[in-house]
Amino acid sequence: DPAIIFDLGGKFDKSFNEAAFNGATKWAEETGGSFREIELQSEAQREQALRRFAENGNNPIVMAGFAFASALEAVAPDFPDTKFVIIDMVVDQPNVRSVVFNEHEGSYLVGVMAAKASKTGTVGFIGGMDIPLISKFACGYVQGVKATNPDATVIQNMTGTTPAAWNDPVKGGELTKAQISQGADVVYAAAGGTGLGVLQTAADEGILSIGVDSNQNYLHPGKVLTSMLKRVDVAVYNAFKDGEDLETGFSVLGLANDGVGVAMDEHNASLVDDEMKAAVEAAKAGIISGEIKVHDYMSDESCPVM
Amino acid sequence: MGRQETAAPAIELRGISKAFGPVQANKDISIKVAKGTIHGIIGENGAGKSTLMSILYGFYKADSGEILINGIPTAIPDSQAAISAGIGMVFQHFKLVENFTVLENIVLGAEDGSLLKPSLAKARKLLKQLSEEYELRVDPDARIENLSVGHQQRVEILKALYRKADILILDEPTGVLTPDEADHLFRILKGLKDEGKTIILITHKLREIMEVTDTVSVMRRGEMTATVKTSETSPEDLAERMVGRKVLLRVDKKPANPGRNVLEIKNLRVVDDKGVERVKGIDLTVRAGEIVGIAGVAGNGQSELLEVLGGYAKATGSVKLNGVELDLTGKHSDGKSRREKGIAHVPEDRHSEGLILDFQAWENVAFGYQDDPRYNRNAILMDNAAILKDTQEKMERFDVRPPNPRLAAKSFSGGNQQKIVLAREIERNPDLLLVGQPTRGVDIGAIEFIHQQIVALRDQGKAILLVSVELEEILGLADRIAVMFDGHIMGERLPHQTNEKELGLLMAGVNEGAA
Amino acid sequence: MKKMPKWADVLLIPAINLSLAFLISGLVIWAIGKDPWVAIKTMVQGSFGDSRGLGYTLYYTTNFIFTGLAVAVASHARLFNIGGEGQATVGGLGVALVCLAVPWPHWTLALPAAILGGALFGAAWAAIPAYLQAKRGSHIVITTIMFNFIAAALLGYLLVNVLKEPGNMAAETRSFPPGAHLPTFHEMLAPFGIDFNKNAPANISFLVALLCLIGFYVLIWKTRLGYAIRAFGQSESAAVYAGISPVKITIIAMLISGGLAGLMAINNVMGEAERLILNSVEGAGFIGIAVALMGRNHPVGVFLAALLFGFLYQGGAELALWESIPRELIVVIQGLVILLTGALDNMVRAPLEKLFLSFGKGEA
Amino acid sequence: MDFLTIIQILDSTVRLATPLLLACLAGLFSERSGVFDIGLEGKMLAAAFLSAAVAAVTGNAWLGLCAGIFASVLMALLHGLASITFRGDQLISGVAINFLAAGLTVVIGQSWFALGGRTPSLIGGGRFPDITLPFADALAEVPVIGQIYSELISGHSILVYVAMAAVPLTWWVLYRTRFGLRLRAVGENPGAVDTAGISVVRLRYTAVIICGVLCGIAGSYLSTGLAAGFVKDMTAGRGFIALAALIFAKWRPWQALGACLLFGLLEAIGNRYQNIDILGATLPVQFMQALPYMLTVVILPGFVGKAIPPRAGGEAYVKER
Ligand SMILES: Nc1ncnc2c1ncn2[C@@H]1O[C@H](COP(=O)(O)OP(=O)(O)OP(=O)(O)O)[C@@H](O)[C@H]1O
Ligand SMILES: Nc1ncnc2c1ncn2[C@@H]1O[C@H](COP(=O)(O)OP(=O)(O)OP(=O)(O)O)[C@@H](O)[C@H]1O
Ligand SMILES: [Mg+2]
Ligand SMILES: [Mg+2]
Repeated sequence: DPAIIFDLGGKFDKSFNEAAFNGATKWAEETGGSFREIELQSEAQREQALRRFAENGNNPIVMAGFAFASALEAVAPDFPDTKFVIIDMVVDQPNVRSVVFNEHEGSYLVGVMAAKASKTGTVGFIGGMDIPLISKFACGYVQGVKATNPDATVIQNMTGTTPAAWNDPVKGGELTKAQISQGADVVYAAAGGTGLGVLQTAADEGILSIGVDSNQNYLHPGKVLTSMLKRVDVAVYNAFKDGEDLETGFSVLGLANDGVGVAMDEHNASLVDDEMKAAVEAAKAGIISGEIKVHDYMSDESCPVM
Repeated sequence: MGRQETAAPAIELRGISKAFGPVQANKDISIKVAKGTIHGIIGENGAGKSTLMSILYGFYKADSGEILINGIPTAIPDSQAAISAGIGMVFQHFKLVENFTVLENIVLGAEDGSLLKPSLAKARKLLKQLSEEYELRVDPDARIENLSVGHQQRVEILKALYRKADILILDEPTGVLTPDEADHLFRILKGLKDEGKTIILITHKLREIMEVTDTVSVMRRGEMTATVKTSETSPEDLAERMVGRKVLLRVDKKPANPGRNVLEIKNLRVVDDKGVERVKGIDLTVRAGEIVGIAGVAGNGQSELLEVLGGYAKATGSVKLNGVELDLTGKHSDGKSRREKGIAHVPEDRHSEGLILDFQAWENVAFGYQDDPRYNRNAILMDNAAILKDTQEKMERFDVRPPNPRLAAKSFSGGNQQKIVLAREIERNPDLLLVGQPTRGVDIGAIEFIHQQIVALRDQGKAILLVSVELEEILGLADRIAVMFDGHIMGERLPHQTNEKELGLLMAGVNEGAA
Repeated sequence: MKKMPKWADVLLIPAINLSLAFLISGLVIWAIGKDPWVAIKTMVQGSFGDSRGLGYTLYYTTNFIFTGLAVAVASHARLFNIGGEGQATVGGLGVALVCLAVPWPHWTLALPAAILGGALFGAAWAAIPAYLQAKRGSHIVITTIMFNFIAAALLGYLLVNVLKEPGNMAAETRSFPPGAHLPTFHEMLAPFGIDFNKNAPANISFLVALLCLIGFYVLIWKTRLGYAIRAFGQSESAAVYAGISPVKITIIAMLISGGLAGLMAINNVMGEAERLILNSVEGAGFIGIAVALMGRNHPVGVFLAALLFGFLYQGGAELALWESIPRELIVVIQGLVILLTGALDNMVRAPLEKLFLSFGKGEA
Repeated sequence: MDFLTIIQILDSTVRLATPLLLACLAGLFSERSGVFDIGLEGKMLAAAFLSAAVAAVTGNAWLGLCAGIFASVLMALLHGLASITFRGDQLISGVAINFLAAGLTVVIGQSWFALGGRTPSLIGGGRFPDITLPFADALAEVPVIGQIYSELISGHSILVYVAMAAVPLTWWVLYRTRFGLRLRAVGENPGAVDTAGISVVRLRYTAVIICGVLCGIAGSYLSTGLAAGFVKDMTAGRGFIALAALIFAKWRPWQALGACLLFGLLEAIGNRYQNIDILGATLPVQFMQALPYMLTVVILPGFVGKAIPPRAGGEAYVKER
């Protein structure tokens, strides 16, 4: 059987881990297969869980989160016949598939939409903790906004300094209110469970919000402008489907192969007019063709527009 | 044989027994107390007096036995029941809320309704009436923590009277009172008795028993050994019944033979942390081979004086020990450095200063001397075996019961706790011994012993400064008496040339002979 | 006239309490539709059944010994240090800086240096709350809570902006040099012909923790300093009488406490992760409170309580791994264990004491 | 900084301070009676969960509130059982309650809603709406006073007003009623209360239950007032901050209000100004987020001085050993 390991946030974080879980579930439902899973509780369990699953004969083993890198570096060589899939990070081992997402590209697109939708010219970004991954989201977003409306202001906030920052919807709500009072009328949340508070408050206060990772449009129909999709579910689904003889190596999921994108569905149809759609499509085409270069924060750990 | 016999006693206890875990505190105790009398109870520390009274007051539940109030069997499962049965009790350790006002303490539990205001107003009125009726004056709005112990005790009595108590129990009420305050208390008690109230009085002081009680019971090791009419007994007789052997009630000592000046105090002033000047420029000398007693009502600067000499309060002025100036700024001195200089200190309050109640006896014997090389193996490790051995020896010499160095200090009775402190300080062979309230709450058997030890130290040529609120103790023990009042020394007297009356006046700030 | 025998006090009662806790836990497991018997077997097997499980159990135990002792030292001075979390975080920083600063040739050199680094940083983080408590009367509970938050912020800033390797997605330092690698139980026991699992994270820090337990015992009950700490903790007024300075003892006790919490980093940062990561303490500072309280601030008790929590952590992981039991259930079990062995102790003790007393009387 | 910004920050302060204030007053009742409580966090969490769960199922916030209070009181009774009846260690019991709440909310939530311990998002009557006070809209245009009234005072959930009203009420109960007198007394000297013929056990249980009720409101406010549903661990340490505020306030109601508003204000400012440029250098976001805590540490010794807890606090009342 395949196995999946969720990161410390837990599999129901409404975004990243949950997307991974959905991919696995989808596979199980389609194939009738079963899989093993574990939600980590401590750092030391990363390596432990990897080894235990590998020894148990689970193959392939998918892990959701960049934090697994060093554990995997240590474990992979010991199980040459087991295939591992790591998401969000590159681990250079023969039996590892590394899946990374171009979150900056997707974030650029939602930035474009935010700038189009904003009437005040001020939009917001709310992250969980200040870690590089979140900066990657933020940087792409700002680029998209500025490319669309160079005069726009982007207010950025982080929720906290401890992991509690990913599960504090109340604080998310307050940050949203603070941004609203500074003029923001579209807010992009990349903050796990905290984001739920952001979306809620935005809906309450009558402004638009943007979800992340999974499609969160349905949470507040007509009030969530869109969601920046990060198809972790696809990555997991593919890995499970490929089974024991999945191809290893480096795999980038970006706009080009629908690994990231913006969610368009019935819940936000009323918010997206044709002009906005066109702008998004244009930006998307430009990025895929290489005409538009979205700077990846991770490449040099800086953001030219911030 | 007629009427008097048939009138039911106010209180009758039948076969009361009570055990605390393995300790049998009361064994099959029966006693009758006639209405309108003052009944004394005496007994050694730990004899079970407080336990018995606490049972009567519903604080503890007896394991077996029966209580009759005015001849009617009454169940007293809790203090509420005791209060409704007309019983009031003043505990040995007061049961007052320290940061409440007098009024609040009095109405607590006896409020009239769920709002405080009417209760307080009513209590204020009644209090005024009561305090006039019984000479129990206290400021109803004062906070308990700012009151002297004597006043706190009045509050306790007022509490009982406010609840219309007909039977009043007082557990060691005079342990903390000055003679004046004690006399005042006894006047009140007699007044109450004349009104037909019944009073039970626990005390270690035979003088008080002889003075105020009508009958007296003696307890020993949880049993009631005798009940006699006070008029038919004597202090010596009671002491013997209590302790089980003959007790010397007077301090037996030779005249002093003072030598050089050990302690010289000049113009000593102490300001406490609230900025109040507590000692206002005193001069005093203590010579080798003499006991200087400081008499005075508690709170007149004696405690501060001891603290300064003991090294843990700041002062100005000059203090010389054996001619060498001591540091009074607190910068270069503490309790430890004073001990190293040869000042031993038996503090006034053994519970909050002299002992660590949860420490075992041997740990308490090292207390304050933890840096003594004899108690240490090297710079880091203590020599616990040596301390244990030393403690064992000390306990035998000082007759501490039980002589078990591994017992926690809190498990010893007050007298034995005091012996541990004394053994620790006296056996240091200090040049100067400071002693505060050496026999507070201690039974007479132990008092005799403690006094002997202090005198013996004097006879070795040591200087002793004794602070006590017990005039009797000061008169019996000291070779010279200084009386403190309001931070001043009102005068010095020699014991054989003065009396309680003169000292009492000095303690009240009246200096007749001063002119 | 005998009290309860000592064995009943230290063994029987905790055993009954623990059984009760597991009984209730079993009911909870049963209620969510799993087999409690299988669950307990999985837990025990997974944490003590083989050297791998044991290695993990002892790894967690090591963390909890350090933080438990940290809380216990402060408790003896009647200071409630809930800042173990922050002190261990900053201790991790100290260990990481030491390990990264020098290309260590061998762990025998790196470990003492790291011990020093961790302890010093941890102690430094406790120093300000200690000073404020001793000199200004600021309540240590508030200040240490605040310092937990501040430590998290500090570490977050340093890892993201200063210590992180460029290009790394994770906010973590680079790996420590090989010379700073601590021998694991596998490496330590191999010379004796014992084949301990190669991958279990238990390492030589466990022995350091054991030494700390012994050191703690000696410190508290055999040294002058320990005597002064206990005396001060029992009664401040008495301590002053004896010439023990409250300011000095408060600060020293908190420094030792913070140092012990900081020492934890040699296990989780140096021994396991071999790099500094965000949130590496993972609540061990708070578990330390439970460990110290349940261990009655005595090293033997702390050890047993730490072992118990090590078991719960490792057994819980196994449960999650093989029984698909949600990890929060493990938290519930931990809560039940703390409640029954720690707070509801008298529920079992009082009737048992009576029982023994009546036996004693029967014999007498 | 313009006037409106100040109002908005204060408005945020009020919202952030409310759960702290309720939990702080809860702790005040418990600790004034001599029962220390570091389980405020757990009680709030339990209440946040059950109130959101019931509100989600019934669509009625008031039923949710009742359920939240019920959950919190249940936890409080457990604390009482351990620390009053069985005279256990109050700190351990509090720690245990925090663990139990953190675990049980998710375990029960998962088996109930299968949303990973989350409750469904609350809609409509499942949440406490913000109340617009009379004339608020009309006065909104009046400068200063009108703005303060309509922006700051009006427009909060009913529970905010409940919390604010709880302050004078607590003061009144504590200092003006028989119950308050006894409550204060039992935390200072249970022996005095006992010998005055009052049951220490009953009194302390009452206090602990009141603590449960207030924590219940605090938790319900979090999940049904501020947020719209429960997310695991959503109290995010607020119970501990409330405890700090309680010590800060030296266990007094008005000061508790002050302390909670201060903590709320510091957090609101930290939220509003996360990236401040000072002399060309940008202060890191972590600095701004730690600022409330650093300020607390600075303010504490400067203005508050020594906090003396209720004298009998933390210890079980034992008269026979
Ligand atoms: N609450 C208690 N728990 C356990 N043992 C107790 C308790 N109170 C008293 N004892 C024990 O019961 C015995 C009788 O104590 P009690 O206080 O009645 O003595 P006492 O006669 O009042 O002594 P003292 O003269 O010192 O006041 C002692 O051995 C004491 O150790
Ligand atoms: N709760 C208790 N547990 C165990 N022993 C107790 C308890 N209360 C009192 N005792 C013991 O009972 C005896 C008498 O206690 P009591 O309270 O009358 O104090 P005491 O010995 O008279 O001392 P003092 O008068 O100096 O306060 C002592 O041995 C004391 O240690
Ligand atoms: Mg007594
Ligand atoms: Mg006594």
